[in-house]
Amino acid sequence: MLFVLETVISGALAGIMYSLVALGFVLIFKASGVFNFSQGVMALFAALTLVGLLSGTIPFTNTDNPALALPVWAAIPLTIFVMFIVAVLIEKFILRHLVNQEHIILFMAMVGLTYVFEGVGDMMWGSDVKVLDLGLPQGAWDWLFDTHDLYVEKIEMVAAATAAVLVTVLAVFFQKTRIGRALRAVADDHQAALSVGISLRNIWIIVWSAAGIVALAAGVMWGAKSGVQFSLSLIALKALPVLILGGFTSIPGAIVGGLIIGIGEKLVEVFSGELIAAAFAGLIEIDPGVFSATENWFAYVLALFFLMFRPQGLFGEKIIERV
Amino acid sequence: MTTGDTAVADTFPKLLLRNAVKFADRPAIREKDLGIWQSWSWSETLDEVRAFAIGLKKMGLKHGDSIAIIGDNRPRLYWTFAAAQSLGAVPVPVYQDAVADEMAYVLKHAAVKFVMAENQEQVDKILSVSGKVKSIKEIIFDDERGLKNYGQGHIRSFAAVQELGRSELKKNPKAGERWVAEIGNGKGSDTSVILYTSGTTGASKGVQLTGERCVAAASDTVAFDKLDENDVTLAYLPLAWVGDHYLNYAQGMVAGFCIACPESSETVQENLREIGPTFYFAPPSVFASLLTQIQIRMEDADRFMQWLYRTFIGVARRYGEDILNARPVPLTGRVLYALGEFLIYGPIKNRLGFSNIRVAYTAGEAIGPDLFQFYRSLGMNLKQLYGQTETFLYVTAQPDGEIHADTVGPPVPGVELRIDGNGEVLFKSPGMFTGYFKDKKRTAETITKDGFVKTGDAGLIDAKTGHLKIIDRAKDVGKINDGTLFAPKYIENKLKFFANIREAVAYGDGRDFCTVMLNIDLVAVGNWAERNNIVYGTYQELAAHAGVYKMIEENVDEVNASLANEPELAGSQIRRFLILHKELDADDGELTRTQKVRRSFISDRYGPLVKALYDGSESCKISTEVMFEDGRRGMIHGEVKIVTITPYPAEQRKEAAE
Amino acid sequence: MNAAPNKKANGKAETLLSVEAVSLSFGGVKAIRDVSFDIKKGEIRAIIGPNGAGKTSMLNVINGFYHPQEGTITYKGKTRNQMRPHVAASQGIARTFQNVALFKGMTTLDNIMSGRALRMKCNIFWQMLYYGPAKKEELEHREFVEKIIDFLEIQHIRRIPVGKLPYGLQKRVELGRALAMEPDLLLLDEPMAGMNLEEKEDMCRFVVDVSEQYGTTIALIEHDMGVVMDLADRVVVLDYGRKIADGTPKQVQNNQDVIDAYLGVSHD
Amino acid sequence: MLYRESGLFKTSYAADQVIFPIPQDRWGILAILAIAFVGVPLIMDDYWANAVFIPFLIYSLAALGLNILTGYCGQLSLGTGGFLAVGGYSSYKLMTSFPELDMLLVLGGAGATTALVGLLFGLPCLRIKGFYLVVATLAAQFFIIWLFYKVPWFYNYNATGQISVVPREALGFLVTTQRADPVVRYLFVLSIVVVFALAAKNMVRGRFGRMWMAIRDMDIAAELIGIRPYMMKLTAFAVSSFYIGVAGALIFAVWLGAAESGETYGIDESFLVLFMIIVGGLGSVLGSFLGAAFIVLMPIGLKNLLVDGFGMTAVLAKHIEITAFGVLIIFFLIVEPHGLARLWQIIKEKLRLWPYPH
Repeated sequence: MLFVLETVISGALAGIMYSLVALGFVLIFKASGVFNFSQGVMALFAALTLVGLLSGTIPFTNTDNPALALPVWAAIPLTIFVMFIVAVLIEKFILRHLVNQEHIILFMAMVGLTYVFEGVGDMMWGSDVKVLDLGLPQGAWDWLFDTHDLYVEKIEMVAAATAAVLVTVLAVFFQKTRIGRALRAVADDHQAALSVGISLRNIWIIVWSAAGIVALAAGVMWGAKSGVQFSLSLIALKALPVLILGGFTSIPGAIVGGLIIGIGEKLVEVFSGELIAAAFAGLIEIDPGVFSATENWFAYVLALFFLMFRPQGLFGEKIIERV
Repeated sequence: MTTGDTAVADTFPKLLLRNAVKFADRPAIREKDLGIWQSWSWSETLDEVRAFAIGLKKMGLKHGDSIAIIGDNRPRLYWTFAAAQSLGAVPVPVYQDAVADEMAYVLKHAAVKFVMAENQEQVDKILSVSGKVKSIKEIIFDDERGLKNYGQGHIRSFAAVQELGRSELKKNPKAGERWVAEIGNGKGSDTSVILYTSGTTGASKGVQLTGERCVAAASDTVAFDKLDENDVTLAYLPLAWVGDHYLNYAQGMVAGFCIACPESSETVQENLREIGPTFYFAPPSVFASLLTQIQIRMEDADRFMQWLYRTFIGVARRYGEDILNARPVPLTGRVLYALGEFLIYGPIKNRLGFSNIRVAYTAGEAIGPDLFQFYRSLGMNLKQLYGQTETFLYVTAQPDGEIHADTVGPPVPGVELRIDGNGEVLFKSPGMFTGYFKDKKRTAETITKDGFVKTGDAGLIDAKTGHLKIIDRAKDVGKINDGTLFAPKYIENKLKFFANIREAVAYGDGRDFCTVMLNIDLVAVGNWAERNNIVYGTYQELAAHAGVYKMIEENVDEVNASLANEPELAGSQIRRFLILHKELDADDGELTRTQKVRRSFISDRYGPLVKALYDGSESCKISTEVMFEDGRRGMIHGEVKIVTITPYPAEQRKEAAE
Repeated sequence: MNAAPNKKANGKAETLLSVEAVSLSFGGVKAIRDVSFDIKKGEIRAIIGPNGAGKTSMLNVINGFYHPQEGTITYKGKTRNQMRPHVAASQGIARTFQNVALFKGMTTLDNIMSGRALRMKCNIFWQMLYYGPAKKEELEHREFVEKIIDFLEIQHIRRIPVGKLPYGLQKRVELGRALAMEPDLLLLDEPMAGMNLEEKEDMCRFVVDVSEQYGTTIALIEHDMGVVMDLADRVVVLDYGRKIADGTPKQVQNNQDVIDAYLGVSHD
Repeated sequence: MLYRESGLFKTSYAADQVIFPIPQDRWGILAILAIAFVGVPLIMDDYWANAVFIPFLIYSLAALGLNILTGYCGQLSLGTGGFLAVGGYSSYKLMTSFPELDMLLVLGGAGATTALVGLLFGLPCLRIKGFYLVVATLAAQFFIIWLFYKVPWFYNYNATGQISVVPREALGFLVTTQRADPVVRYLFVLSIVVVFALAAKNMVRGRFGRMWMAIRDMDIAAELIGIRPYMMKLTAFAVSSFYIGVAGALIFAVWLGAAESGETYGIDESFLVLFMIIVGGLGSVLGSFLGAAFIVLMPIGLKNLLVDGFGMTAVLAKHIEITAFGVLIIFFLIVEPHGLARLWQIIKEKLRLWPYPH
């Protein structure tokens, strides 16, 4: 039973990662109706930038100059600034040219952006696996392990805490601030947003910067745990089912969806093989090992089933078709 | 089935019987309908005509009856000609855009018994005058749309009449043979068709033409231009005009070529391009507006394309006509011209639908030399002819290789020509009419004792080429008070050769000097206005614009310069002109249905303006009643500016010529 | 195409469709409340009413797009209250939309051809060959569609993608697509909305011609009272989802409730 | 300029509805086919076959398939890689289970199998639209790859986990393995692609094409004119998957000779094919070819230029290639969202109007 609990906790913590990425999606989708497929690779790019700054990498040369290495307190704001520049560039070179285009076109542009991020990130900072050391606590949380015999990594707890803080901040931002309300308005009605007095372009820049910061958070957490490498960008694909579950426009949905998927896929990964083998025991011989690596697809299949019954997601609104 | 060859076939129905055998499966007629070119071969045409003719006979159409044909160019309307002629009845085509009253005059004068109308619009017109024209017994319509509830006994569809004929053919196997026999008995000397002239003056006259003369005339010109069954024409000219009846119906029957009917009058251009005729006729105004279109579109082209266009049009001007006339041209010229053909001329002709043209004619008005040469330089064999309804079109035509912009060519084979003392052109021709219908008096006025027809046109034979040159209507040539010759049309045409000027009316006979009233060309000037950011709402506004006046003044000045070159006419230079506040319009009676100016009518209607042209005033207020398209009447008010121009002294002729 | 029954002469034409006590609501909002009326074969029936009166919802109910909570619909003698739109289409109900619902990426010709979808049966294998039955079928239906194109006088836009056409022509194409279905009942949702005078006159002519030439029964929603008075044989008036009048144009015009509804007299 | 359409008129609907109504287009296509069937084989060797022509043709086929689903029917799919895998693995199973089977039948079987799988994963499209469908297709992609990786039956219990091609003939010609003549392999793929392209063109210009496009453009209106959206979407899934299945089989059997689910048919393949139809043109048969040519040839050209031309390292060239890919995609979407096919259309229109600008 303890093993189950451990699995759940580990799943939940992975789920929070998904949530963080999904949060970036939601922010952008809410404000611009753009499905930002590049959110995952943005996290990678942000993490690479941070690592590069920390270790004094000279962009595009693939060489480190330790003299240029920045301390953490300087590197993080600078990375945030880079993400802001990125947001400005994206608005200037992509978004403003694609206003009023069909969704599929915007989506494809985001896929294209993914490639650009990947290529540029690799060129700037090198494509080898990087270690991200922010001085975050490593190893298991001894107290839990000692008292409850539960193995939980400290970094994961930090991630959870960070996520909680980010979510709270964003929720407050959206609910309480003028800009936040404008951002919500813009998703529904561009004209209405303009009447709030913020130009559409600025709104996009703000949203993309915010998404960049969220991406940085996700990148840092994931990178600190498993190193900064290309596979980081693949969590973007995981965010999609999370969004399906949570609804494309709901921040709490993104969190809950992330948790469900994180926990679900860990449980299935760990237990399904044995359960199925047991169920069919005596009928046919099934190697429980076949049911490993189900993480690859579980999230999608779950989302698929979910879609069949509640297409608008957990927190989305029912869609009424009109003619 | 009896067949005859041309020598025997002296009526159109006989030719139809011949063609149905000789060219059985070759296309006789096409019509753009329901998205494709519906086609009928000569043998199918015969079937259609036969069924319809026998239906008509069943309904009571007899030898000598007349049947009015009203509508656009439609196969069924053409078949009506043949069907009526096969029964010895006389088809009387009527201008389809005529208003009901005009129509009533013709219908009544021709004592029409049957009417073949294209559609509901025409049927409604007939019905509205049927009270006045008691002779009408039956109305037949082609397009059934909207006529479903007109199902009374004497109004029926073409298809229903054919059905009548087909069931008769089925019931009575001899009916078909009897019909063929009836055609065989038809005499070439019977009246084949009555064409009503639109009449520049007075009421229209019914020109009677006989079968044998029509066929003879058409045979001559078919041979002249070597037309055969492989040729194609686009039948878009009004059915009631001699041009259509001659060029399409008569020549088509004689040569066995295919005539193609456009989808509607709005799609003529597009259909022309699709069909790509080999034989084509259009009045100069059409060629002029096509050229304007080309120029306007080229103005929007990018600079490279404009350069390309100008360069190769220049090449064409240098070598094109010589190449067309098979005169010696240097090799570089040939190479450049071939390149131009690939890059510019070919594509332009392709866009216009002129790619396949072997022979094209223009007539009706004088054509500007630049315009004429433009098309010829592109390699299009455009020629001029001179003709009249009374002669079944052709009097003179330019043979291949003997082309001059200012002549209309020598008499066509079989035509005798002479110019009488007062300059009027007289002729005698194989296709000549037999007289005006029910109008002995005017017939006698027109045909001289020795059998020549007075054309009413003043002309002269060019000494060098032996070609006829038409100056003006004989009765319109006058004198200015100082004794100078005044040929209004000559001056008007010179003005109209400018793209900006659409119509011109010149005054001067019996006056101290020459003046003109002008209509600007809304397309060309409108385009100019657009380029110069000049905002205007109506024709009237644009016409009164100072910039437009300035531009037109330059044009008038150029005309004066060219008149100053001609000793006889230097005295008739334009001293004053104005731009009319409305476009001259056939609906208002200012133009004939063939778009010719009705001079005397205009003088009356715009009396105050004419007066102002001569009393030295700077402007003149005028109110004019107009008729709108839907038949309502209204008034246009305006103030028209009058401009005075200094003429060139006659001695400056040499410099002006440079 | 079926022949036109001479409806004016025969006042007692049979009922094609009858709506009985239909109510429809979305969540808490009642769009239609207890409305009953009928449409007789061959007539032109107008549905009018102020904005938000539930006219479009009524059409949506008739062709199966909305399913009413209460009431029944009897069409061609069969009663139903649930029906998928494509089933309604297969039973001969066609319609046009208030905001043109054409297939924007397709040409005029293809749009109208798509109206023949129900009548084309050839399977995909023949279609891949575009030969034999598939070709024959395409050509037959093309001919039919060309007649509609000719009827609506839209030959010149045959090959133009409808997205590029002006609004008035789009409406005409949409009518063409509906006619291509050879419907027994044609529902027109504001066919003249947003048109200029000339376009309106054309459209009126087409509606009358459709009714006369093909004998199609027509139910139309229209705001322009002049048009309704000219076109319709009978008019039903809705206001706030309720039926407030039903009768000939003349009767309806003089009905006090209708006058009130149009003048905006309060409803308490 | 090259076009001369005057005098070109149709006297029947049959003539009006041919694929290439303009003679110049017909001659152009004939010339291209002549070059493809006669000219190209003259220079064909293993390099040209494996690096350029065969991948171009196979991806054209896959792009055609995806274009039917996405470009014509409007159903966005990221499962192309998975469906290619189904084609590849089912052809392997067919080839090894029935050694006598002609390759044409193997391809047919692979296509049919993939069509069935496509139908299965298309089922959710009843309720799911737009982006949501992407999830369903992603589910297909990942599930299928996982299945082929995890269930040894699919790769005949090979120790390597790979599938490797065995020599097979089509109509008596050896078309698989490296022993096969590159000319034969090329002509085999070319013939198949030509036939499938023709079939696709026939479908999209007829009844099915119209119904698919109707659903793409406005599914509600489509339903109201009697089209059953569900049926038509499923048909599109099936047909599209058939094409992709055949392409997947060709990738394995004729082009690469060996395959491993995650490597050969990964999610990247899904994106690649999607790019092809975006760059080439959604809803265009021609676009599928242009897009495939562009996406297949660009990396080769870029690599030649950067590595051989500028002496860059292969790694850097790869990164530049990836970036260029992304930039080009975005560039295309901004400048010409309808792809190369529209570009060609515009050029063609210019040539037809020449010398007029409009």
